[in-house]
Amino acid sequence: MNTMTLYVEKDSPVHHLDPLVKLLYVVAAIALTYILPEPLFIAGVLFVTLLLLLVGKVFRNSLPILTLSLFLIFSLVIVQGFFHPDNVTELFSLGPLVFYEEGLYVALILVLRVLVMIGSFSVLILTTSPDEMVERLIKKGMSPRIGHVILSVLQLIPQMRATTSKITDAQRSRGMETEGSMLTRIKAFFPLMGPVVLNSLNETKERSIALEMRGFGSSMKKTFLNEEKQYPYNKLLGGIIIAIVILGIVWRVMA
Amino acid sequence: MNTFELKDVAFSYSLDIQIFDGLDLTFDSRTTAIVGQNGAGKTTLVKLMKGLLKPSKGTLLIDGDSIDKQTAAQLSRRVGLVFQNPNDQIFKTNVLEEVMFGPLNIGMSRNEAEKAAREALRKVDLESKAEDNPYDLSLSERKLIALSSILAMDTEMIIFDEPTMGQDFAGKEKIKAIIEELHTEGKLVLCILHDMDFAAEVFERTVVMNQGEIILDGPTRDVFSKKEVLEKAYLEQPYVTQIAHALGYDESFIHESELINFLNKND
Amino acid sequence: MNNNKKSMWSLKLSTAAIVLIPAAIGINYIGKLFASLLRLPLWLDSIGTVLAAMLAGPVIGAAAGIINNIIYGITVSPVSTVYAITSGAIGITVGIMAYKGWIENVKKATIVGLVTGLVAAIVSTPLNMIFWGGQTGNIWGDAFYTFLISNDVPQWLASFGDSIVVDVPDKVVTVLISYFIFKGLPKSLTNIYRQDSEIEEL
Amino acid sequence: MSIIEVEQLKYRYPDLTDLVLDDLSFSVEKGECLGIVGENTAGKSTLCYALAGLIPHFYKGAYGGKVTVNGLVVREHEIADIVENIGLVFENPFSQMTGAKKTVYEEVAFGLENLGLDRKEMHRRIEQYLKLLDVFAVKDKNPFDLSGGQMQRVAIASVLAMEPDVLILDEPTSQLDPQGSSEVFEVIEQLTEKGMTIILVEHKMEQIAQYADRVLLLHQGRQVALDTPEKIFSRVDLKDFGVTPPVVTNIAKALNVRYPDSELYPVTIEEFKRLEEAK
Repeated sequence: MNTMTLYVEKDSPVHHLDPLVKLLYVVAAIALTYILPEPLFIAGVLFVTLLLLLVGKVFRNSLPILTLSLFLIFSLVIVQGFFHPDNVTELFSLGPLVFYEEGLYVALILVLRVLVMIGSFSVLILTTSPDEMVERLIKKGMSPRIGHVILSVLQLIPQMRATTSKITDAQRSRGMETEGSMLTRIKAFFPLMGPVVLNSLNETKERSIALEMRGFGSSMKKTFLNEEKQYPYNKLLGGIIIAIVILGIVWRVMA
Repeated sequence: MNTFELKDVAFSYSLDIQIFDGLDLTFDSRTTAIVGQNGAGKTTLVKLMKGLLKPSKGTLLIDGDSIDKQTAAQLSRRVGLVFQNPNDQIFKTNVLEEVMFGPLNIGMSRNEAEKAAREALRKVDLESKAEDNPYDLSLSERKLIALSSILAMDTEMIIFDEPTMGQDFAGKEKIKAIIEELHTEGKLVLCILHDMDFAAEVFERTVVMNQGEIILDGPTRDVFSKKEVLEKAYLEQPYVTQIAHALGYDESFIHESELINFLNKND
Repeated sequence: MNNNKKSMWSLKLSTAAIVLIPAAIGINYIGKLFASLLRLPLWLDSIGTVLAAMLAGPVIGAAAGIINNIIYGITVSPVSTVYAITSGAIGITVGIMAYKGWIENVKKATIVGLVTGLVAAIVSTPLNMIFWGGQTGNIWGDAFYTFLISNDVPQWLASFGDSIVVDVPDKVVTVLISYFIFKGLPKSLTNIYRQDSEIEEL
Repeated sequence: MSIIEVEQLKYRYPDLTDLVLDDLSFSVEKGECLGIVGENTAGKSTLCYALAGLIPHFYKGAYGGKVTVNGLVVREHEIADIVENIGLVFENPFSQMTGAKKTVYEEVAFGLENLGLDRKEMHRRIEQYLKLLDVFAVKDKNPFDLSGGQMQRVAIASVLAMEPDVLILDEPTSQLDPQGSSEVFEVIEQLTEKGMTIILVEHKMEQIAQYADRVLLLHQGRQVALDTPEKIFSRVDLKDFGVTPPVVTNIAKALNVRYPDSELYPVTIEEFKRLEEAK
């Protein structure tokens, strides 16, 4: 079944890392791009991130994620290059519009940051199954109820998406048009959305009854079916990441 | 409408699984039940008839005229389809408005639509709940609301998908009465059913489907006498028929009264 | 709403309220899906968050908003994780205003929509400044940003303008749609999310 | 002592004006199968909720009287404490899946994790009940990929794995196709044979006649009668309560096939045959 995750099941060293270490890497990588806002340095972080994607055998899978942000990247270069307040040094001009070096520099940093953000997130989400991630977070103290919420969303959305075609069919059978003028299309929104909302709220009632009857409201300490996975080099890797961040801060303060 | 014909119809959802391949079937003024296991293709069949799906091959004809070019919305004036799950369509906050949605869509004035809606609600005996919120009613009542929302559109043909599921005795009696009334009004009635007893009791003709093919088609009595074929399609005979068998009679009974009369005579 | 409610900030959440969160996120998702299928010019991707806030208060509203963006981040686009804070703020705003009686009629609901849009813009602006130099990546918003910047408006103000253009119309329509749906919900459904009711003796 | 004792139970949903349960008093013995019948508004599901503690803990409203399950007064204990005494399965299999588990095996584990069982015991119970419900073969499948009948059996397994003493089945087959229904009824038959205490709400009177030791007839929240299936289905006023007897009982009435020296008619084909032949 489609459970709506980007996780790619493969056997790689990155896959075997502790989800929390990968999460720490995401935070550290993004933080570093702010601690040392130099294009060359950020490019270095990006290089490491790309390396991780390659080692994790998921580089190809990260490209579709990147394309979603292409417009943002494009827009950053255009807007900053032409209009950044600090712009002085002209690079080239398009008719009345002038493209500046300062703006390009700002855009370069921004774009590299976006790439690091998307890249490091991709490392995390492409190589970690949501179940593993949530189970790990719960063991580190996250509320099991929140964990339940996250996991159930991943299953419920595909289920809800499946009902949308039934709803569309039912309303079209009653003569509703989904094509035509803007007004026609706006008018179609309620008949389509109404059943989705009512259905899912009604279902929350039934599902909460079912959960209650399975002891979901119990204040007893929960146990887990799956044994805790052991992660090698956990502390070491976590330590290295933190050390690099501290080193970055020290460098920044000293320089 | 006198006939609804499917000629040499083929359809598949994906390349590897063919649902229909050269299906020929004609519906006429006889009330017709379609029975068969899940996955037999019953719902796909009625979606094709409603224009919600388009066949990859073959034609559909109403009174001999092809309807291949018509959309579901256009067909909604002529063919009504009551879906199995009322929750997939109900979106208004009051029952009357919900039932008026279809009639308004096909161009009735508000007055006409309200009249049609109230009349349809009267038929399902829920006129008193016209101002209620549909979600304050039970699922079985909502099913009847969905049914009346199609009745109100006054189509020449009406198709029901599992109308009796979840209904108690009173609900089934209402549906039976509606089907008989539609029939006397000269409308085409077609009904997908899991409930063999209801099929046996109410319908003149029964079609048995199995894996996209029609394995039995004829007067209801004849169809339900074919125990072996039914078993192949994982279907049971109606209770009356089973009781008759258990008592050692091979004749085919589909109504309680028939069996009672027969046993009385035999005594 | 009624005043006999216990604090709207109660953290002891009923099972029904917890189960409301995934439903809300699903509704967000489907709203966005239908809006794009019908080619409507708005996102309409926070109807669920707004409804959850109206039904179960600011805590559930905020949780639905935040988790929504985290889920969107791990399933579609990492960039949207950044706006988890904005979505959370939307849930809190609607939750508080609903509790204070601001979803009684269309007029008031419109104001809730305006305030929500404003809050969303206020929260988003620093995020946009930090992460994308003040832009949003939305074509209309960024065009407006460019217009303001080239007229020597300070960057942060231009960025705020960018967010306003993006957020306010969408949130007004979203809150109004949610309001109409909320008003139509039967009591048998709305009362299970309340944390307050007592058992009456018979 | 009886396993379930209901004393003068009254209940009204919040914001509604009419009593949904009006002065019910009855008890259920260990190992018994109690059928509950009545029309759609009779209060059958509400009664199930009250037995399982969902009323008054999940649904608040107005409550009176007392329900005791296994010596536990339902009102005084939280639902989480009651679930090891009484389990509930209802009509929609889909909404009974937690939605957070990716395999049938883990789905059954959900309740056991909440009970805080140790891993060994969990595995034991999961395997036992998946096998009992004949869904062991699909243990690695996603619950949402199952057929309705399989999904409902997983729901039953999930509840049974918590090893309650009483199982409530509220119209467990009304949303299933004939094959799915018969799968579920095969399981119910097995459970009754094993001596499980079962409360069964059902519209198919043939099934009630087959499995129930006693039948509770409800009408508009009130208890009309509690008696053997033969006594209930032989009543002349049954139709007034929106209930029709099994087809075979109708035929028996028409043909006057009765138990000797009584006003009672048979409710199963086997009994009908026996009496008919004896005549």
